[in-house]
Amino acid sequence: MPVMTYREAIRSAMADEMTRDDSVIVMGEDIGVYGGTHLVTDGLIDKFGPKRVIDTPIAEGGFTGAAIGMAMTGMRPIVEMMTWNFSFQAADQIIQNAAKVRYFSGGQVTVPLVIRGPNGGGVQLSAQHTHSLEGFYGHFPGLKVVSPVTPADAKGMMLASIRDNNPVIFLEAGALYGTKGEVPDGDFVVPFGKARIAREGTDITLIAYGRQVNMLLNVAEKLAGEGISAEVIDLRSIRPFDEETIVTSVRKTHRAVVVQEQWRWFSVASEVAAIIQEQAFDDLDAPVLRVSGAEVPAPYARNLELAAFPNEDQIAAAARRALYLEK
Amino acid sequence: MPVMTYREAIRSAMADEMTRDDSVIVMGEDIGVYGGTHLVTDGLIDKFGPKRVIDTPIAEGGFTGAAIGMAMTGMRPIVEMMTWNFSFQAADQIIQNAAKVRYFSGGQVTVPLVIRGPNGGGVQLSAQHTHSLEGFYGHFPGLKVVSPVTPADAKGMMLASIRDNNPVIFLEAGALYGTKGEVPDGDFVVPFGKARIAREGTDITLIAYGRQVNMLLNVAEKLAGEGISAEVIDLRSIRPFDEETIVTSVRKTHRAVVVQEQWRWFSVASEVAAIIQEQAFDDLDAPVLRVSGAEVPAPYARNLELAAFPNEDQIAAAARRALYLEK
Amino acid sequence: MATTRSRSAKAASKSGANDSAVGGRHKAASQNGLPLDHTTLLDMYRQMVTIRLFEEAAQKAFRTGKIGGYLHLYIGQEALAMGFLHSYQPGDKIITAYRDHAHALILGTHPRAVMAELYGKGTGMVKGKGGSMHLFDVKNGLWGGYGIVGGHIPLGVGFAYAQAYQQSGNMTQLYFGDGSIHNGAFHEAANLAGLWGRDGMNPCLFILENNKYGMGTSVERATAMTDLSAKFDSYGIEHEDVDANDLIAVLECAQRVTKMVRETGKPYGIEAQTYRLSPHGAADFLERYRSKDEVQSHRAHDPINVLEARLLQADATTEAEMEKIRADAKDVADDAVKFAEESPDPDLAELTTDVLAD
Amino acid sequence: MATTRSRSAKAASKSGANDSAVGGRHKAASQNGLPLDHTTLLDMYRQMVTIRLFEEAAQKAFRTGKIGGYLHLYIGQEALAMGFLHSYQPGDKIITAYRDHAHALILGTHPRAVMAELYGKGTGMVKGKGGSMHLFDVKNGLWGGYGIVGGHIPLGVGFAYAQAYQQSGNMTQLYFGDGSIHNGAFHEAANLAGLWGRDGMNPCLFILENNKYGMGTSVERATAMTDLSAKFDSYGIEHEDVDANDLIAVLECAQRVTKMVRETGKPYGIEAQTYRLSPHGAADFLERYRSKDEVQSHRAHDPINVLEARLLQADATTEAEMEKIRADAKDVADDAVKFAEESPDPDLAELTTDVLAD
Ligand SMILES: Cc1ncc(C[n+]2csc(CCOP(=O)(O)OP(=O)(O)O)c2C)c(N)n1
Ligand SMILES: Cc1ncc(C[n+]2csc(CCOP(=O)(O)OP(=O)(O)O)c2C)c(N)n1
Ligand SMILES: [Mg+2]
Ligand SMILES: [Mg+2]
Repeated sequence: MPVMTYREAIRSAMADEMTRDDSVIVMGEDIGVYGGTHLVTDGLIDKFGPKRVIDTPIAEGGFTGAAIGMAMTGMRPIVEMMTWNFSFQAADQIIQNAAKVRYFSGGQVTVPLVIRGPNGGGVQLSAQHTHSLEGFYGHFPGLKVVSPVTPADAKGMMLASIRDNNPVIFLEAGALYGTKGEVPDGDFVVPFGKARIAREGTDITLIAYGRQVNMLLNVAEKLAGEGISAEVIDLRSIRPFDEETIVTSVRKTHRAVVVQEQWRWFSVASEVAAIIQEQAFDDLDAPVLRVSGAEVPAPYARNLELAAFPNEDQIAAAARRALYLEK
Repeated sequence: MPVMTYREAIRSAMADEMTRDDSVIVMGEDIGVYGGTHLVTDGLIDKFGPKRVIDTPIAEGGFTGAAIGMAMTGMRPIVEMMTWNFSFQAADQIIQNAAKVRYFSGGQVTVPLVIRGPNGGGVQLSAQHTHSLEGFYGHFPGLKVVSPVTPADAKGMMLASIRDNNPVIFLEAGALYGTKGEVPDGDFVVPFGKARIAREGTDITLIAYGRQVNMLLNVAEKLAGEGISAEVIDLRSIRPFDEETIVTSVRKTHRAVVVQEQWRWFSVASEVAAIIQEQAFDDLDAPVLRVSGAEVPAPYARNLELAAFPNEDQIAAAARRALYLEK
Repeated sequence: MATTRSRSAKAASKSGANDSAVGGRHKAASQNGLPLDHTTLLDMYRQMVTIRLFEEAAQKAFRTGKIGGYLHLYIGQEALAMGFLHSYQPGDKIITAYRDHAHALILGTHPRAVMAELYGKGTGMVKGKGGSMHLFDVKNGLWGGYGIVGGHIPLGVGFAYAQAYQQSGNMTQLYFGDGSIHNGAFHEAANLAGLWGRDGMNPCLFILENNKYGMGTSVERATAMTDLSAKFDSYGIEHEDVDANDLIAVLECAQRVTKMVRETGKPYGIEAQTYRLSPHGAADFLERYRSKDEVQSHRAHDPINVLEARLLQADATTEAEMEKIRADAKDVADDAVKFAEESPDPDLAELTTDVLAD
Repeated sequence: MATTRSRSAKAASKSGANDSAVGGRHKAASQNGLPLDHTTLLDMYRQMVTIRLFEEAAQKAFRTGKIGGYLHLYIGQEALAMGFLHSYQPGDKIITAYRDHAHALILGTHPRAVMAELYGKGTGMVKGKGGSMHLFDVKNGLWGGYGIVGGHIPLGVGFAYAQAYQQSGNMTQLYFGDGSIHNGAFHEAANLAGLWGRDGMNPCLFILENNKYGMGTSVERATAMTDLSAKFDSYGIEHEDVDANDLIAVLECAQRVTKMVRETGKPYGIEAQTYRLSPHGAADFLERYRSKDEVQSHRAHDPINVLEARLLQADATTEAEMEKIRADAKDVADDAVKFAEESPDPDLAELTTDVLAD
């Protein structure tokens, strides 16, 4: 299998689909001539020209709305949010139009739209440029929300996203664009709504998505050294959500820790805890614990930023607490 | 104690504070000459003039941003969102500026701002005009989010909101503007972060906020007839959140049902369930159950809308399920 | 032409160039100074009267609680949509805000299906799911019906991009209110349209329905620069005004500018001057923001009256014929009401359909 | 005056009316055609050079990983902020986007506190919490430093409303980039400013920093209507252009228009023509969107060079004196770097402070 970076995996999925299907286009700020701020779209304009690789002015609401219009009328646009932080300016379009127009038109229209870009923090961009918006967008029926962490998933889920007939919020792990991994050749679709067991284990279930999955794998390794067998689940897809995989795992391990970079209140981790206690109540030997970002806007200083995000020590400590090995 | 409608209670709090403090102003669409779409601001322009009661163009982002600027520089604006549905256009301002500017200025500025307006559905406004945004805004540190249901709380919490030195998201129960209740005279502040036990009980804890609280009271009455003693908690304040009151109650009753009009995923009910299982794990005799809105954009037709929102039968059934009296 | 004021020099010369085309049709149609033959015009009269009576019936149903939610009437503005939609061609896309009954009826949705939607019945054009604000009839070219001020404007620009991309020869008519021009969505979308139009990639006709108020806020109280169509200048979009209470003026303008938009792939802006005779919504009782006198003074320009006068003057019809048309229209409205009242509620299973596509 | 082009007739007549005031000061200052005395101008020269060297030092620190996140330099634009901020008066409020180092330094924040902020140190002007994009020094009039394009524009309009409401006699200088004018936030805020300004309730000077690019997108690729300041026309806001690479032109313009804004309570728009000589951000390595030649051609108009030539021509300084100034500026930059490097990280307890006020 070829080895690709996370960035290349996304790009190759887009290029493949653009080659296959004329109605697929990409648009966003500086994705063409500039090559994309994170170079995810690099080279596409040379291959597909400016009518299919559209550089836009800085008007997230306007161009996202236009893309929704295109999607309703026969095209399959892929919108780059230069970073998801800017999507608040497009929230009205995403939530009020993309998510709902199918419903309030009585099913007369479809919105095959992908909105993609880097999400999450870790590179000192401070308060306005650091958000993890899985729960924020995942709240709304009519949207799909995914968050791949491996290059293989990035490619397979991007292919699935482009082919989906619904608006997909594609949250990329911005800090991982350069990470490499094996990616199956050719047409390789990772369906939504299926979590991935990234590591099997029997004593405790560790659950995350995005770049926190990598931390969980490190933690699991460390815990293995302490004689604790941790199962690691990568949610991959936030909406639709794979309740079964996590509940099955917890029925086996009887304990769970959910980790996320986003803030705790009304978040993905809240939901995961709620689901587990609802569906595996009698199997739980300890409360589902959560490790989330600090309840502060993201700070700039490196030491503060590190303190604002979950770290491996915190996660390991939470796992031990769930096992009653630590207070 | 005087009897007032929910609408009058809010208006009287605003008028009192405007009389007391010149820096308090109100602004929004058609709040002056028109009197306010829901007449909440009716009469204020006659009393305080157009420099303090500012009719704005339809530009939620622009005028909310301007209000944030005013709040940073010595004024205490109260912004009316004609309905909270329109606040998606102001999401960037609310989340990126109001919630965070204090932090990213290193504490150099404060934002004493209230944004208020009707929230929630129930009057057939369909998909774009029906949202319950407690969890949506409650996710963000730097904001306070409240949702009063009685006229007394509406007044007391509005007074608290105006005097607060932070941005407050004041979510009014739009369907209840005309409901009446006793409201204490004079300076009557209801502090944030304190839930209200609306009815005491011993067998199960029913938790909600906003108009669902009234449904819980009806359900509790009905359950009483079945020999079940339900405690009803009105959260009132979503951020800050009163964990203690709910945990204390569940330690007593050992069971809980959370009800909300908003969608289930990544919501207030998710968090409440997560908190209870975290903090009262050993006291719980059943999973915390949730009753939420249907996972669909709000439909227009009356029968569909009724089916989309929690109803008393569903809530009662959930309570019985939590008591293992029903499957 | 007197009623159509061209603002930019370029637009003026273009309009001159197209006069003959319109004139050509005109001559073929009638010798009475009207741009279309009498039959066609009388049919439009019939449609406008039908819309009026349909909406009056809807208002009554709203007041008696049979229609819920919001209900925004087009009363006083009928000639606007009538005139522009006469230039509709199959494949064109029409998009507007929540004041959308007229657009649906003119495009050919059956009045029964419209009224049933207002009633929230399963036989409604969007199965009772959208209500008055969300009328869609995609087969007939109506792509909605949107409730958030400004929010639909970018969608229309996207439609037009797709039409150009698909080399369809079609165009989009994008209707929006005077209140929505102050919303950022207009600005961002118009700028995109102008930009894309430079390469012929945006056959979008922006039709600003200036009915003088955004809810209770007059144009003068919403902006310091009240020449609204001049705002298109910021985006390199040519534009003109039209007296939209005069169907004849609208028809002339629409034929000319839609041809131009189709041919060039460039957007064009219209400020259509009209007046909302009805309250903002059917629940806007107080109307403190305008005087009864003001409303009364505008009744003189009620587009239906204006058209009646035009037709009579041109000997295109008679009082008796018009009376018959009104009676027929009343029947249509009554029939729609009856159908709506007798229709079943949506099936409860519809609650969860149409959320996601397969 | 030649470098300041008035667009609207009204603005032109106003500018005539104010010439004498500027001229008056000018005469008192020097007989060499410069609007201020030599000492003052030389001090501005010193400041501009200091900003330049300070930023070059910051760029070096960024490239060696000592500064994280984003770093946007003002290189090539120094005369712009220098000229307008010379008209700053205590109580005025300054707000800008993320390209904000110059504004902070000119307003009087100590270079050490600025550099320490870029380094994310506890001694930084916002305690290391904001970084380069979020410089605040409220005591000196700097109300931020914002990272979301367009997002800060409405705030500035709010500041100005408050200033008028409080009858402070103060005004706001609101800086924003050419890229941000296409954002809805500009449109909504400018419309509010025009509207409120009608009643004297918006002493806001909109200063469009047209450095020709929004990241990699030139003005021409962002809009079909590239006469950016004409976009103020949509809001009833008068405006003019200024050659912002020429400090003298900026000073003249700034003195005149700030006086006008203060006196009228009305907003005013400036399109300040400049050029970004540095990359968009310190991490913009490729710069595929412009040629080296293009950048080179603009170096001829580097505002520091332009000012040097002006000063030499007016015999206001000597090569030797300028050399000394550059050396001193270098010391200031070095000292700031040293201070930043030696400063402690923020206390970890700072993580959770400043989220909410009491
Ligand atoms: C973003 C947003 N803000 C506020 C509203 C409430 N609202 C509905 S219609 C309306 C007035 C719109 O006026 P205009 O655009 O002139 O259209 P008209 O009603 O006159 O046809 C307002 C403020 C809304 N629907 N969306
Ligand atoms: C809403 C939003 N979209 C995108 C960005 C990313 N971004 C940062 S700076 C920039 C270019 C802004 O250009 P301009 O306004 O001309 O300012 P300049 O950088 O030239 O000073 C962009 C696109 C952002 N910060 N905010
Ligand atoms: Mg209007
Ligand atoms: Mg720029």
